[in-house]
Amino acid sequence: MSKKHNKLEAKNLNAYYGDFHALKNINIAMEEKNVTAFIGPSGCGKSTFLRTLNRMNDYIEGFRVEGDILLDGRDIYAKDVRVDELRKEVGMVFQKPNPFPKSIYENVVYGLKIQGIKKKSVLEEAAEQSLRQAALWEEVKDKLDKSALALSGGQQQRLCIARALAISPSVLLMDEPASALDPISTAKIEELIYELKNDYTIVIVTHNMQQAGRVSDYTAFFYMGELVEYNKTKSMFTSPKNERTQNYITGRFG
Amino acid sequence: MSKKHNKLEAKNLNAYYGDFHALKNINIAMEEKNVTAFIGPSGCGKSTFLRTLNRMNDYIEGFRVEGDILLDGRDIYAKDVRVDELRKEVGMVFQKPNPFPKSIYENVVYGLKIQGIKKKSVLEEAAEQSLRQAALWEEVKDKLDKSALALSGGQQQRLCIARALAISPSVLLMDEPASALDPISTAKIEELIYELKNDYTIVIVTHNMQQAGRVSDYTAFFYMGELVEYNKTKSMFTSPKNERTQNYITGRFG
Amino acid sequence: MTNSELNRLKDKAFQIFGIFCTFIGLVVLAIFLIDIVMEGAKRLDWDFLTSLPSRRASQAGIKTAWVGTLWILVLTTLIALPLGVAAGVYLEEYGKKGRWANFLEINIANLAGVPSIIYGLLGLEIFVRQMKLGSSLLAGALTLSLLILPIIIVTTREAIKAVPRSIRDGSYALGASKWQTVWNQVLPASFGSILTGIILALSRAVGETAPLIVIGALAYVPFTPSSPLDEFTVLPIQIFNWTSRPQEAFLTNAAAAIIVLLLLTFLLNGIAVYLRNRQQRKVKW
Amino acid sequence: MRVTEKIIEGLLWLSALITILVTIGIIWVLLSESIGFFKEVSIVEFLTEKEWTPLFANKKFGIMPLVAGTLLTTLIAIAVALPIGLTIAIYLNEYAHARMKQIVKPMLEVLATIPTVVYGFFALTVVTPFLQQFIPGLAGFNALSAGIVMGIMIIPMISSLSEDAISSVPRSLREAAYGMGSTRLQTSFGVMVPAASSGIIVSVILAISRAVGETMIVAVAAGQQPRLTMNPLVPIETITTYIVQVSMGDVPQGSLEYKTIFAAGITLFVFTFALNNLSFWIKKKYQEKYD
Amino acid sequence: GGNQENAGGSDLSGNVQVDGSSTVYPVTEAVAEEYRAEAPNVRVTVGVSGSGSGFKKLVRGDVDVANASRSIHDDEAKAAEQNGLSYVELTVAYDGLTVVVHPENDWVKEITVEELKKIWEPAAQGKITRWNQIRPEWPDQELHLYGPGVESGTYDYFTEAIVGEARASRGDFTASEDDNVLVQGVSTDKYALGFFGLAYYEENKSKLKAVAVDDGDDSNGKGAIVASLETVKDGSYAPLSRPLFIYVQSKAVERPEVVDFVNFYLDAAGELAQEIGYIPLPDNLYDEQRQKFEQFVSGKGAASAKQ
Ligand SMILES: Nc1ncnc2c1ncn2[C@@H]1O[C@H](COP(=O)(O)OP(=O)(O)OP(=O)(O)O)[C@@H](O)[C@H]1O
Ligand SMILES: Nc1ncnc2c1ncn2[C@@H]1O[C@H](COP(=O)(O)OP(=O)(O)OP(=O)(O)O)[C@@H](O)[C@H]1O
Ligand SMILES: [Mg+2]
Ligand SMILES: [Mg+2]
Repeated sequence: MSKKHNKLEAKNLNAYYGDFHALKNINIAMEEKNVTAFIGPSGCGKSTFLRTLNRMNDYIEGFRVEGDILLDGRDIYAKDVRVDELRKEVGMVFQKPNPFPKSIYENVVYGLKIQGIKKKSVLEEAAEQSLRQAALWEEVKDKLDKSALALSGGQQQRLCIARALAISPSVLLMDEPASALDPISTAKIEELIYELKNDYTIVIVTHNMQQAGRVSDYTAFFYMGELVEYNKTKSMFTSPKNERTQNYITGRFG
Repeated sequence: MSKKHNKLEAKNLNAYYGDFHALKNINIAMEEKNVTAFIGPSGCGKSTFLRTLNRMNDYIEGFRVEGDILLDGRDIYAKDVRVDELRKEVGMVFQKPNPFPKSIYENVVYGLKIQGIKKKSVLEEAAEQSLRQAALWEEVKDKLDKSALALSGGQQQRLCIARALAISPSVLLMDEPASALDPISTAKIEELIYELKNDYTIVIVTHNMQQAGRVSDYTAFFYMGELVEYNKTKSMFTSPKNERTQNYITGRFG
Repeated sequence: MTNSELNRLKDKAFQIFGIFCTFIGLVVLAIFLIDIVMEGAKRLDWDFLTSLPSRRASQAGIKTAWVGTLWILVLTTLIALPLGVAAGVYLEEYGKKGRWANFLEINIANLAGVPSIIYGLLGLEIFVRQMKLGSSLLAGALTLSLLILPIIIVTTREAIKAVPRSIRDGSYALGASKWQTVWNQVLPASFGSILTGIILALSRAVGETAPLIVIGALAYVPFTPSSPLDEFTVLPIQIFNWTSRPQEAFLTNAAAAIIVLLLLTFLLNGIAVYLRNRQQRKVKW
Repeated sequence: MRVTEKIIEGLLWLSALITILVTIGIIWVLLSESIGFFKEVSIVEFLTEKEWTPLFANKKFGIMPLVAGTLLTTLIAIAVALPIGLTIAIYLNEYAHARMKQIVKPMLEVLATIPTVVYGFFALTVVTPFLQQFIPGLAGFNALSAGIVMGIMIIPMISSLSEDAISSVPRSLREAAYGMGSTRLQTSFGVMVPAASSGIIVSVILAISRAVGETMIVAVAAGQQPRLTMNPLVPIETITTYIVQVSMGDVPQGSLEYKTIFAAGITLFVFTFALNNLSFWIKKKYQEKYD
Repeated sequence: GGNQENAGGSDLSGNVQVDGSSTVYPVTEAVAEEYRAEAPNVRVTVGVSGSGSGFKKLVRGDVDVANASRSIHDDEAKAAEQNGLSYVELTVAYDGLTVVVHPENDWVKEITVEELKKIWEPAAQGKITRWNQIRPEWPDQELHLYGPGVESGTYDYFTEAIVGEARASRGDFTASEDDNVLVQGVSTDKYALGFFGLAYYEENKSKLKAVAVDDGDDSNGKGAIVASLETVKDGSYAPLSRPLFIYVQSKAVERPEVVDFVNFYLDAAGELAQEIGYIPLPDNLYDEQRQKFEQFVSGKGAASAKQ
């Protein structure tokens, strides 16, 4: 395999909620078109880190970041970066499916509409394409104008993925995207991630070691705000270097 | 070891939330002074079953049970059974620590007070004893009148256990009692369970296979409302009989 | 990327408009307050608070009015609080489903929107005439109690709803009965919010004029009431009375009385806000 | 133990029952007096006659002028309060700092606690003269000033209740919108407001029914001239004003004139009853949409 | 006998309940306030529920004294009879109705009753809408009318006196039972014409202009006459001055504190009425009222005491 370039990099990253030091000196580089999994016990800072990657924490009162996060080598916290542009580049999928209370179609084209795209043919095409990518097209093509809230949880989550894909990001952040779903839906999402990594750089937070093992190329283990270990998933699961990593993945805690 | 008698038994148990068939023909017998773990993927009915064991589901609109649950051979759903008496016999600890927003002391003696016990000496003695049993006494003995909400999560959970012990139940039901806790607190709770099984019959729901392996004598694996396999924990983890059990405990799904 | 720039521009424009609207609201408020304080502050002194009403503006005071208002506050609380909380508890904890509960709920929602003047007509017929209470404190307090009852019920329900299931589960699991759970856990845990609601409801009752006029409380009462069956006057009525006098000096009196009334409502609202904040800080579920 | 439980439940039930008794009481009081009225005046006349002069020698009993006055002032009030209140709600929710929201919201709520008599005089002595500088045809008493001031009074109802509604839209929706690159404005109007629409509509309806029931402002500032018009520049009379005037006036009780206030009262009740029912059903219908 | 004119009743105690007209209210309030110094233990409360309500309560015996700006109606009187009550009507002061215009109105100096009738009668509605329709030399401008609420005794009286039939008037005028609101209206409207109680004019002389009224009857003063203390008192301001009454019922006068209060009332009313902007009766008329009341108390008057 040819060496892939670093899509996302964090350099000496520290993050605080008020006085609380949530991320401690994180250094990590994630390659493009790979899946990186963040694992670690609850409260260790996985979500916090994930959300600093598209500045979703900007709106949290008292939250601040030190150090750099580079997307394709550009600091995303630089003054001249427009958050809305950044987020079009770095899409996000959340733990609980959160479709807008609108029709399926409106959900998918939302991102394009707010960019000012109005042409129906463009929108429709984009909708179909991203629903196909999210492996949802066949299930919903006949009811695009039905409320998205009427879908099952697993379908809703795939809709949220389709919605994120519609604005053609290059990075996809996913915060425990399957933890609220049943086993069958979970399997579908995992399959989907596997498909998507051909085109997207994916970062996924998961509580489920097995899931991390199944879907990711690289795994980062966080513990109390620190990045304890970061390695190819296979190496990490078979021969963790750090004792805490070992304890965690063998289920001694968490 | 002498043969222990069956503390709790379910016979042809079916449970429904409205039209939804949540538990399908469950037959199981749990021995006294043992720890039984319920495992299975999310939504398989673990909690539902656990809560039918002390009729906590009574208050859920549309919920109904068919079949029998026997506590020491007596049907707990019989007409003449008083729910409050039953619950004094069968204590319960929940996933998220749920101390009452009162002092530590008030939390522990609550169960006794509502039984009408007012004598201070009795209450105080009971409080100390159950806090000791829950391995919390040393940490809180100087601040019994402080709010229970000021305790850490792990301490709160042990307080909830102490609270349940104070009314001297013979069975303790625990629904993922450590899933919201940090690793250190989790270890403490597991230790505690190990201690308590000398005196109590314990049923614990857990998502964490390793935890089930560590604390339980028997394990029951549920899948989509069915009890797929029930066996000594050791045998189950080393040689599961059912393929789905095997898949689950090796992390193929869930 | 002009589209994106346009969007940001609109965003900024709306922000400015938002500031403007908020500002308008606050400015109007400031105008009111300044206007009233300028007019009334000069009249506001100890004598004003301790004097009886009089035909001479310079001698007239609001003793009977504020004492009457306090009486009304206390009586209304005594009547409306137990009733409202009990009804709220019933709806939220007991009769939750079914047609009957649904009916009760619609009914309360409706009562909450019935204009206060209609409560006045109700009070006039039922309390003043049928129960022969006359234009007494009790009749006034009963009328206002009915007026704020729906508000108390609704806030009680909201407050109770905010108590997490886990607290109830914890109590039930220890063998507590329903009422024991409500009394020992649910009500204490929600009492702060309930109180907030009640205080806000009371601050509404304190400012009501129309229903009291309808039940005949517009009167010269030169003594402070000593029992609930006495006649009374309250601040808004006194204000109303003074604003309709020919002598301009009474308008100054009215303004001074309005300051007192506003201070009272601020006090009540302040307590409510304080309780609300304390509750939020204290309990994080 | 069981018996106490039952007794307590019974007591609680009784308390809830009282609310029904209140409604019955209201309907009974309004009906029993207005039945006498409708014996002498046909409902058809009541609803179709275009003049309301029950106290004049030449009596006409058409409620429409009062209804028109009520609608007109309410309409003006809402036209003022809705855009301002909603903008404030969105601004406080999406743009302002949490701290600012915490201060501004209760301050605005003070607007709703100022005695309405005060508002009335403000409308009459400040707003009307001010407006007369721009609108030459504006009468000294008019629906416009009263409506505007009423609008100011109900701003906090809309701003606070709508803000609550927007706040209670699940965080996840807001995050989804931001996550896709929305600006704050797009998030507000594209996602939050539609998602909170039921709560916002309810707040507006409550504000409307408050405006419909408001008495003192119109009594002081709008004149008392029942007039079937939608012209905001001239004096009008509302239902509530009529009730207060008559109940303070020299009309003999039991007379037909006196009974008119109950006929007017029942009209008012029907109005607010319909509005409240509407808001209740809207709330019910959309309540369970999330979680 | 209830003759306690020397105010020796300072040891009296009890309640005296008064209710009724808002017009008479200020007089009774002033009397009650002064009476406190006389008999500190007697609690006098004065309600303002309108003449109608006042009568209704009086004839049921719910109140002792009713304030009234009109005489009792027959059906109200009948109710008293049914309840076994009688009552006495006592005149306590006069109120002058003042016709006012905006101070910058330089065309109207006086107006005749005929013209007032032309303006206010029911037939005028929608027709008499401009000043020059009354007198051609007056400007061709819209006429804006202001008057007390139609449910008030003041309005009753005005229509009776001007139009000739109580409550017969046009409906398209701005009404308020709060005279301050009318003051505000007329004082900000150059083309206004309104009427209300003399007291409100006296207090707002700078903002208003009173119009002299000519009743065309020279026997009670020649030409147009402006409302004032003197002209009302001597009866020359006709027909727009009216008497204000209190009614006392027969059960109430069995209680000495009521008798004492009413006597005090008749003694003090003249001075107090003037103080608050009404017009006292000539002194001899107060004597008449006192005699009438004394007769009533001693049981001779009964319902026939009505004039
Ligand atoms: N808004 C906030 N304000 C203050 N502290 C916060 C906030 N959000 C998170 N934290 C704290 O920061 C730490 C890291 O939180 P984070 O949500 O990143 O954990 P996580 O690894 O995602 O946990 P989980 O697996 O439970 O989702 C935790 O201790 C948490 O309490
Ligand atoms: N109150 C309820 N009403 C309707 N359905 C319910 C209710 N509670 C649970 N269920 C359904 O019953 C099934 C079993 O739920 P249960 O909570 O017992 O699962 P569980 O095994 O405890 O899952 P988890 O590991 O997520 O806690 C699920 O499909 C759930 O959706
Ligand atoms: Mg997380
Ligand atoms: Mg569960």
